[in-house]
Amino acid sequence: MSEAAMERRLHYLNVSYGVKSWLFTTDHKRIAWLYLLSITFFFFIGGLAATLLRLELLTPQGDLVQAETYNKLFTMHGVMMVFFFLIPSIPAVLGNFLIPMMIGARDLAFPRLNLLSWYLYMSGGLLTIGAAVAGGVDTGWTFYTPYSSIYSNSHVVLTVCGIFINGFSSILTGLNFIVTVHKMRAPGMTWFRLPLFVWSHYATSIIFILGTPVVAIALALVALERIFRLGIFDPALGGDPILFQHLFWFYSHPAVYIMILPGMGVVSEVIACFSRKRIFGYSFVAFASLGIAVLGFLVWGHHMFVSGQSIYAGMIFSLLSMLVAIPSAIKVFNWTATLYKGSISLDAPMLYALGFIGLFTIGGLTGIFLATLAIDIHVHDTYFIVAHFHYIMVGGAVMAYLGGIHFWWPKMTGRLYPEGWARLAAVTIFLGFNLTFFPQFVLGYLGMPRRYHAYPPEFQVLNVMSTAGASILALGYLLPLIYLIWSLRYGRVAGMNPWRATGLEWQTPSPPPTDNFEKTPIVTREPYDYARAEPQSEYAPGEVEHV
Amino acid sequence: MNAEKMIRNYVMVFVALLVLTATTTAVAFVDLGAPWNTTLALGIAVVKASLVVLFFMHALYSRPLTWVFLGAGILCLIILFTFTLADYATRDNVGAGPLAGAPAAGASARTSGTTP
Amino acid sequence: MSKSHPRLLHHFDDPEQQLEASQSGMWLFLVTEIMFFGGMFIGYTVYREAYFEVFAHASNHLSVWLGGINTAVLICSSLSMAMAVHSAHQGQRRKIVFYLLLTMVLGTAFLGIKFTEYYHKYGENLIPGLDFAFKEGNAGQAAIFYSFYFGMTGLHALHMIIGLGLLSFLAVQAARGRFSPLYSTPVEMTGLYWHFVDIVWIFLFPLLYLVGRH
Amino acid sequence: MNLGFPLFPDQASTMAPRVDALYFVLIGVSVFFALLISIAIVVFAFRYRRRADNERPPEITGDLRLEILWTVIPLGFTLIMFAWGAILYFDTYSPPPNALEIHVVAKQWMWKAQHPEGRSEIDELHVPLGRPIKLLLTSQDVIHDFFVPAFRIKTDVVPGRYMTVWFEATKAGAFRLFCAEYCGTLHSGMLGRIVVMQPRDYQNWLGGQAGGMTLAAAGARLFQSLGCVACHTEKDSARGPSLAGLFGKQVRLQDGKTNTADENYLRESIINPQAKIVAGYQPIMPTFKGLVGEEGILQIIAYLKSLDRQEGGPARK
Repeated sequence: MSEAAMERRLHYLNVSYGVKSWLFTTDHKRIAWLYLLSITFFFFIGGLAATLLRLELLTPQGDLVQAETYNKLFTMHGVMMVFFFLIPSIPAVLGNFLIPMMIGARDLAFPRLNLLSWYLYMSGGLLTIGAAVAGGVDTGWTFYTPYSSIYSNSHVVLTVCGIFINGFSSILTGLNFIVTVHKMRAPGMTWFRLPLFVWSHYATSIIFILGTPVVAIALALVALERIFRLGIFDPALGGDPILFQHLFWFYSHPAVYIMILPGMGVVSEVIACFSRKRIFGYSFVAFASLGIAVLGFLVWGHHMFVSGQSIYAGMIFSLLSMLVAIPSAIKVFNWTATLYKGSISLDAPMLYALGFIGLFTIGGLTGIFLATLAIDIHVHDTYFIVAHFHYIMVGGAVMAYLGGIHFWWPKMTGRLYPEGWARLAAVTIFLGFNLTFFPQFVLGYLGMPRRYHAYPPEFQVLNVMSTAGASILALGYLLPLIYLIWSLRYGRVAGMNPWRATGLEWQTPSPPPTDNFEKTPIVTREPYDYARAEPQSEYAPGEVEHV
Repeated sequence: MNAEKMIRNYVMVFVALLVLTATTTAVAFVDLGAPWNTTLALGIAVVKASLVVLFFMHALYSRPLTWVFLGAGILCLIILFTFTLADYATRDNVGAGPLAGAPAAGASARTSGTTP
Repeated sequence: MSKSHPRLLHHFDDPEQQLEASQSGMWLFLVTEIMFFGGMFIGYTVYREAYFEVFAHASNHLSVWLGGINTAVLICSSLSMAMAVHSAHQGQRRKIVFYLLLTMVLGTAFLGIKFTEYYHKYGENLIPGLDFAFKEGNAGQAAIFYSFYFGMTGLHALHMIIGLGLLSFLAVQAARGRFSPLYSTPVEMTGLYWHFVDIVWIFLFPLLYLVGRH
Repeated sequence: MNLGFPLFPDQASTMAPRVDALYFVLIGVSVFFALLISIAIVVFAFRYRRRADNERPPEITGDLRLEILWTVIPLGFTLIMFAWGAILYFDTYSPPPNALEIHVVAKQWMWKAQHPEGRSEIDELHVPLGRPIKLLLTSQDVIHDFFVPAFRIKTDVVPGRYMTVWFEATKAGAFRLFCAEYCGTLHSGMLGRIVVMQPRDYQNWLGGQAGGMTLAAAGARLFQSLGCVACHTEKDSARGPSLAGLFGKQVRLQDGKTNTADENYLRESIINPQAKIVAGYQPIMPTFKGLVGEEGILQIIAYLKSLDRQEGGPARK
């Protein structure tokens, strides 16, 4: 398919032009693009804050920034990355774009709500950035009371409003996904023919729906307490600060599964495609996603082992936290088993996926350290925890996000990215990441606490290694930004199915028409049946082989 | 289900709700020992709520999917309640009754106008 | 049901799918509301357990009469809402408008009673943060009770106001004959929302008003 | 080999070797699983690399035996870790009865420690070697966290209540104390030192502060000056309940519940007397909130505990 042919054929990008066609679109694919651009913007703001943090930690004394500014920087890094990048990234960009196509639908169930959720996301984000510009907030992304509600004199209420509004954006996305998967599957698309990408987003949406409102209330109570001097969490008036931690972590632990489950969905798709083999134990991987979402709600107390929570409650939460690690282990073993006797080609998405499995395994195993009560006493609120969740978030979620962007880039833009540069970027990110965060495990067990802008001199060498790694990682992240934008103009034209994958989204031209399919496909075969299907890489537009 | 039957159901549920409201208010003035008053009040509230859900919101004759969603919500609420209260019930000194450890700091001058 | 239904949206195949999607969407939204109010209920329950005596004294300041009447008003509004949905299914235009207006009147009555209660509390200096004065026990803990009282009933009243907004929009639509047996989804959805707000009050009334009344 | 910077913290308390043993077992098992997965990935990626474009890999859909295997083995391993961790956790937060009790008050960005013999110090804590030390911690403002890496102990210090943790130092010397819960601007400046001394040196150090009143004596003085003695006269006609020998006993309250008279109960009864009223007494005690600081309350509690140890204490009915 030549470039001119692609230009002449009508698809969702050239069907209309102009700002109004973007700002008032209800097409799930265009909304995915709106999210992609805004998420990249928030990611680089969070990344800027991270760079300043790492530079400050080069020296034991706090000499680059004052303590006050450092506290605002790590809070900004936390809030931006957690609420405005990690939680929405894969669901809002790849989920929005792909779920309707993967199940053979023309759009999500509630397109207008989908657009509203982007506007809520943007208004929440801009409000939070406004708070940062106005002076920032210095409570940490966890907003623990009574510091956040009484003693902090920074813009807590403004930031809390930003996050509160942003919460409704993820609630609406979750609601949209669940109803779409239940009600709008193409004929023949039974639950066990759904791609695992859809399963993981269904599990994520359960957490969106059940968890987000509780943190909205917790943060609203903090804002009320700050404005009207109430005593809800103020111990001097009889309030209990530990109650805030319960309400906060009730959502915020399932939120870390919101961040990782979509990544697992991307990895399942990429592993199957680039080893040309069915996923090993499809139903186990699918139910593992649901298992993680459900068990994720039972374990929040492991954030509070040393916080004054009762010893017995701590033991219950520790036991349940061990159980929640099992579904993740099942997934890792099934992915590895999928590689067995496959026909593996190490394209960039595959490099990201294999990197994900390695780093997520280390992240998951160190999670068991933290679920073990005695070890958590020593490592709670130290750099061991920082390393653990960065292995899951950056090693897992961000690697999977980049893998997914590369894997579906031809479908979203009709263009192929430069393979050589992409593989270089993936390797750079993998190496930079390990150099940044592995020393932090050692620092953590040595006892260096989190959120310290000055530290004892004996920790300096490990911190310098970590900062060196951070600079490589930052370089690694800039590469995709450059060559992906470059590929929009100069990338080779991708056909309908450049990777010869089996999903429904690869059975329609790329970039796809506004209604995704000429006529709704009828699904007759199991997912990922690479062995039998010989999917055509080239279709004459308009003629869809019954999958 | 024809129209008359539906309306009859509505009115019956309506009357039941009013009666239950009256009873829960009346019973509140009778001392039934510490835990029973609250349990009874909550029990009546649950009955009233299920009446509204089943008849007014047509949950009774709607698809099983509605029950799955409602069940998930209620189960998640129960998880929130049981684990949080489990912490408060067993906190600090064991055997000293519920919420022994909960802080009981007295009034403070910060609440403007409070007379200690 | 013919395929070319007047209100069928392009991404749905048939009206049943569209209706079921709206219903599932609404029920899911109500589940998020359950968790939204749930966060406040657990906070209130924890403190009520911890400071039962002070909460009982503080709760005795609330008038059971006004609370009881409000509950009855809300139950009547639930009935009239159910009738509105019922007549929307039947497509009887005048009845829909009548019942919608009746529900709005009852809703406004509820808010009226609510704000008179708030005004009484203002008179008795029982609003935390606004020269709060509480004699029969620990003022700090009583401030927590009243924070939750105003927080929960305030959030509930906000949901009532949103509900009244929806109802007025529907009343206008109904008057223009927009709803028919083929298409009455908005009325049904608003009905579900309204009944949910009533259920929240069904739990709020005993938990806030009937604390230790003996 | 000495790299010039440490890679592993000191082991300076009885708990440290036990926690480190669990840590190393966990590391061993984790390294095994991590290597198993990464080697498998590398080997499979190389061995089954795509040689021809139209290769047709066999259609393997799954294997129940393997699934059960890699569910049961991780479950077994994690449950063992849970049990072992829970035992150590329970020990860390259950101080032995004969422990030397030291009161610690955390305030925005400093630590204040008070020894029962009356000596108090700031951002430093001198303790004898080889003796269990029980810390009773509270905070005056936000949540802080008492963290001594060398002892492997950590506990949040929550305002409005007492937290307890204990340790027994096994190495003399000075060890770093951190605040591990974010508490504001100078959170990273809230450092301290735990100085472990031979018991003899500790006694000399204690005696060093001339004329220092013991905690209990300071408490007795406060008990008089605040007028507590007016009601708590230990006589039957007294308006306040008898306090001699009260610490640690069960107290029957007006609403029928019983409550252990521990530090939290005593502190609560001073700050908010209305909360728990002893059976048979009127709720007439005013609150002393604002009239006496955290240190004062600790002194009064120490005094009430000393009443308990006096054999010849006034006769109690």
